[in-house]
Amino acid sequence: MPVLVAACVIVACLIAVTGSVLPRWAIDSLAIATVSGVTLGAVVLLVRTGSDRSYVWLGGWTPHRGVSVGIAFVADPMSAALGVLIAGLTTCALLFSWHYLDAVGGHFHALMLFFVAGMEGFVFSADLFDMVVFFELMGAAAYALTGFHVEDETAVEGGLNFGLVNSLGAYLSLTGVALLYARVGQLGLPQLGESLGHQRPDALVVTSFVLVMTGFMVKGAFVPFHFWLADAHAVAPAPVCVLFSGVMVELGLYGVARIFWTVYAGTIPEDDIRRAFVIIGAVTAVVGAVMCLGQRHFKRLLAFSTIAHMGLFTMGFAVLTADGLGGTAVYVLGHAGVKSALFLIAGVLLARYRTIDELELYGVAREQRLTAGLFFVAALALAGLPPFGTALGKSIAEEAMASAGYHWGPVLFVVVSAMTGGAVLRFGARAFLGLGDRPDPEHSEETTTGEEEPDERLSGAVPFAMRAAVVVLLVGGLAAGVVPGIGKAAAHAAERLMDGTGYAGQVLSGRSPAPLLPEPAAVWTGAGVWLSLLSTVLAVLVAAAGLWSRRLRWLDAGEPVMRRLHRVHTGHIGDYVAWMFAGMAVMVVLVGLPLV
Amino acid sequence: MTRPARLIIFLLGGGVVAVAFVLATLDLPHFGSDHHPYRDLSVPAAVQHGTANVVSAVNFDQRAIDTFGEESILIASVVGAAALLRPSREETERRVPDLGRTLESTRLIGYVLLPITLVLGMDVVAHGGTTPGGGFQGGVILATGLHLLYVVGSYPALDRLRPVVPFEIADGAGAASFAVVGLIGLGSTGAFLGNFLPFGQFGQILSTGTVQVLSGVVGVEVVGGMVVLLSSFFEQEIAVRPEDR
Amino acid sequence: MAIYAYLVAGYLILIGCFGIIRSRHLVHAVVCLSIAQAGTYVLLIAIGYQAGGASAPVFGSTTKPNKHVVDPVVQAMALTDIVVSATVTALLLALAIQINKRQGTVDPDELAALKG
Amino acid sequence: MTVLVAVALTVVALAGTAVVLADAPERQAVTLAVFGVTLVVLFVVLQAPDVALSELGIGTAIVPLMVMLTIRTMWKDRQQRERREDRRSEGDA
Repeated sequence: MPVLVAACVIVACLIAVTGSVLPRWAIDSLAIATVSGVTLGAVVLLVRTGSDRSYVWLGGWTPHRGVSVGIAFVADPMSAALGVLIAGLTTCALLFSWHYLDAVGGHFHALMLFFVAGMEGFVFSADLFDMVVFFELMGAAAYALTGFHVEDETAVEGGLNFGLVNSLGAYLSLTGVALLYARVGQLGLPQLGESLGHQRPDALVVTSFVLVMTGFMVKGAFVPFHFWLADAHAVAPAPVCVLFSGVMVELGLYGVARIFWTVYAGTIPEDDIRRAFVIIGAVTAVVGAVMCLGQRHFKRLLAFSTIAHMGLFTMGFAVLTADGLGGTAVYVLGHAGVKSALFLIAGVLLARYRTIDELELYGVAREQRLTAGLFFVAALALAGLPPFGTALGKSIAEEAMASAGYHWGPVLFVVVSAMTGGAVLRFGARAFLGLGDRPDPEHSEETTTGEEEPDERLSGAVPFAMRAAVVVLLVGGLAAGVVPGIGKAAAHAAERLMDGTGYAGQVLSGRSPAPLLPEPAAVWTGAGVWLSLLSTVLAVLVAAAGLWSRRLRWLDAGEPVMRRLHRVHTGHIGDYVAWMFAGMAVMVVLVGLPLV
Repeated sequence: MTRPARLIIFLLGGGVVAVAFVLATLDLPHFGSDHHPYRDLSVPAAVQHGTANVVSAVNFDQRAIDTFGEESILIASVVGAAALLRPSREETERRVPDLGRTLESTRLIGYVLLPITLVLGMDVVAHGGTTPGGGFQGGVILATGLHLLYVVGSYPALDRLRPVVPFEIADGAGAASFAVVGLIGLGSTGAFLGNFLPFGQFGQILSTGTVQVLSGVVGVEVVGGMVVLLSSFFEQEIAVRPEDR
Repeated sequence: MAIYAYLVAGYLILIGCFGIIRSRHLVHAVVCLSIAQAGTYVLLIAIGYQAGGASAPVFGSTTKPNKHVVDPVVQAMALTDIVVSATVTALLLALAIQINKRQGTVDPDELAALKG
Repeated sequence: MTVLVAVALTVVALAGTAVVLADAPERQAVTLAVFGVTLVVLFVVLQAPDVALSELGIGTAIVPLMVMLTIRTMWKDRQQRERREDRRSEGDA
């Protein structure tokens, strides 16, 4: 596992130093070869780990009698799968940027590799402080990548908002780590879990929980920590957005889940966490979906759709069952493929037409037949078209919510995915088909328009590598739904992740893992398919309503709410920090008050 | 949002968080207490590896992966800052600046201090395993020393002494060698970043196995990184604005 | 005294954030962020302190290794943190320079490129 | 000893407040360096020489230097922008 990280860093250093003299194709091939190698390594790790765990103690500091001064890297099926996803998505992103982007002497590639190194390290590390370090590595590379188009005023501003809010989140996490350390004098996740387990959840436990989670909740764009995400996604180069939306944001949720189950599960009662995260997830999903409908800048629209989906993922996690988490994992896989494909199509449009503003692109992209086809497949899949991974994951998570007693859960899942899918479809119908009322681009000063410095100027045909990357991603999203046994594998992976005691026992004392439950419920069901089809149909209706909204007077009723919500998204860094503290206060109240 | 509204939201949120924090500190072991379980493990482990500076032992041996991550952050930021501060299309790269005259006495102090800092910095790097100091501290002192020349007002001198390219190479090579040392450890001890060198006599400069090696590598990287980082800022500061031509 | 050090650390974090909230200049905001981060070092070092004459965790030829020292682990963490802070500050300042170039202002109240 | 620690902590808190309340970033570069020095003293008092050494380099020298360079760059860029606008308005006239 550490070799995956080390390989990225070594090659990144090489590219950083020699980038100015190497020809472009050499940099591209070197970077792609490295990331494919890492992907392969992660696949091998995933296969070898199976449904077990593998672990190494770095520096050979293996524990004696359950204590160690070292740091362990642990792969269980969930983290190994995420490792594959990270490296695989990066491969597609780099493939896409083969003909794309002024690489500035290899800086772009070096930063991408550091980004991958940070994410891989974060996923495997079994030490709280070490996780924060890799979190910062992922951040540092990401801030620079976001502001990569320095000529674009929105890009640098988005990068700064992202950087400031995320670093502040990381420092607050560090504060929480320090508080925990002061109490138990340990930093490793298994050690922390063992020493915290069965302690009464007092003020220290709750405060450290909220502080540690703040960093990850900022990264995971939970409302009201989410503001940076739209700014950063809207301005980052398309291949970078692929990594942001496809996996980086989800790693925030992974951090929350991993740390809850390994460290806090023994002390903070599950009901407490379930209540807090179901509420936060639902709010995130609704805010994301509503904001998504109101966008005309396509990447910003996709960014809010990511926020909405993060809300759904959070709810799937929050039921705290193997089915819920496993369904979420499948959903994340499917979402990564589909959403990334959409971001890359946005990149193609931006390169071709120098804008991705919905109203300006009205009917302009008619000649892009093939791209349009790919776009609509991806948009419908985002709404939950079976048999994509999004549909399978969604239906498993819905079922888990319903059986946990949240009968409104499936309704929210259907509505939210229909709204985000509908917003994307509406964009496509305007841009590729020229459907709907002819819009007036001058209208509306409430939101960001889609004029942007393109990543690369493209005239003529869309290069093969770009389309290939889109197709590969879509196939990946489809595979997440149709590969036999994937739901079961995900449920097993979730079970491993949730077994904090087993984790500690295995990593610290070499005890063999607990046997898995025989037959998890995670498969396609009739109800799941029907609900997925329903959300797809609803999405088409939402899109139609958006296209011909001027004829639907009753839509105006929602206008004031929309406008107020838009006004909150100010792009002002001070506001973002203020909301962050408000969010922390809400967390303290949600988690802490019931325990008093 | 208006300024008062923002302030109110922050004060409400911050107030709740502050109360929680105060309650949490009341649950902590008191300041200056004897409750340090990790230390009780870490000190014997450092002594066993012959490292007299336990902080270095933690940084470069027991928790070396933290430092590896941190060095990667450093070089990633250096690359990032260089990318962000690259001269944009309309800016020409640079000119020789004329920063005016500096008082002779200031200059003298600078020239006297410079070699002292450089020697001090190298000493700090070299003895990281045995006395306070190590790669970061020494590297930072060295980088600071080089920039004393700027305070002295002689940017051209700094420029001559500090052609950026070797420092870029030092930066990259330092970070990469950290990983390579880790991989050698993997090859010879079976664990990434394993301490594969003999530990030697406690308290001696070459007694600490890989601690000293990694400390030196980090020293090289930090000097390189900090110098390149600062030079990106210097370049901006003296860049020719198009209208000035 | 028992918790004064922790409170100072918490105070630094909060005042840093307060500075960001009321900042009228992005460089000011970035500097305030580094103050907030300094709060984390103070917290770490305060946690590792041991009263009663515990020495620094560095043994020389005269001091024999013993466990009556302050906690080395938090010091290692603080070291890591300090380097991280410098680099992140550098990145943010670089972005601020570019914002100033493109928009001619660095007052968050006047920046308006991203809305809704 | 305890008194010394308490004084060092209080000075750090005051210096931090001064940095935050210094609204002009030019002055902040200086106050930030002073704040760095107070932290160095605190770390020495708390028996953390390693941390004090690196804070000495980074907190009192490198970061304030970067802040100063940033402000000077911004100032020059803004002057240039003003010159450009002046010229444009002269052209209009």
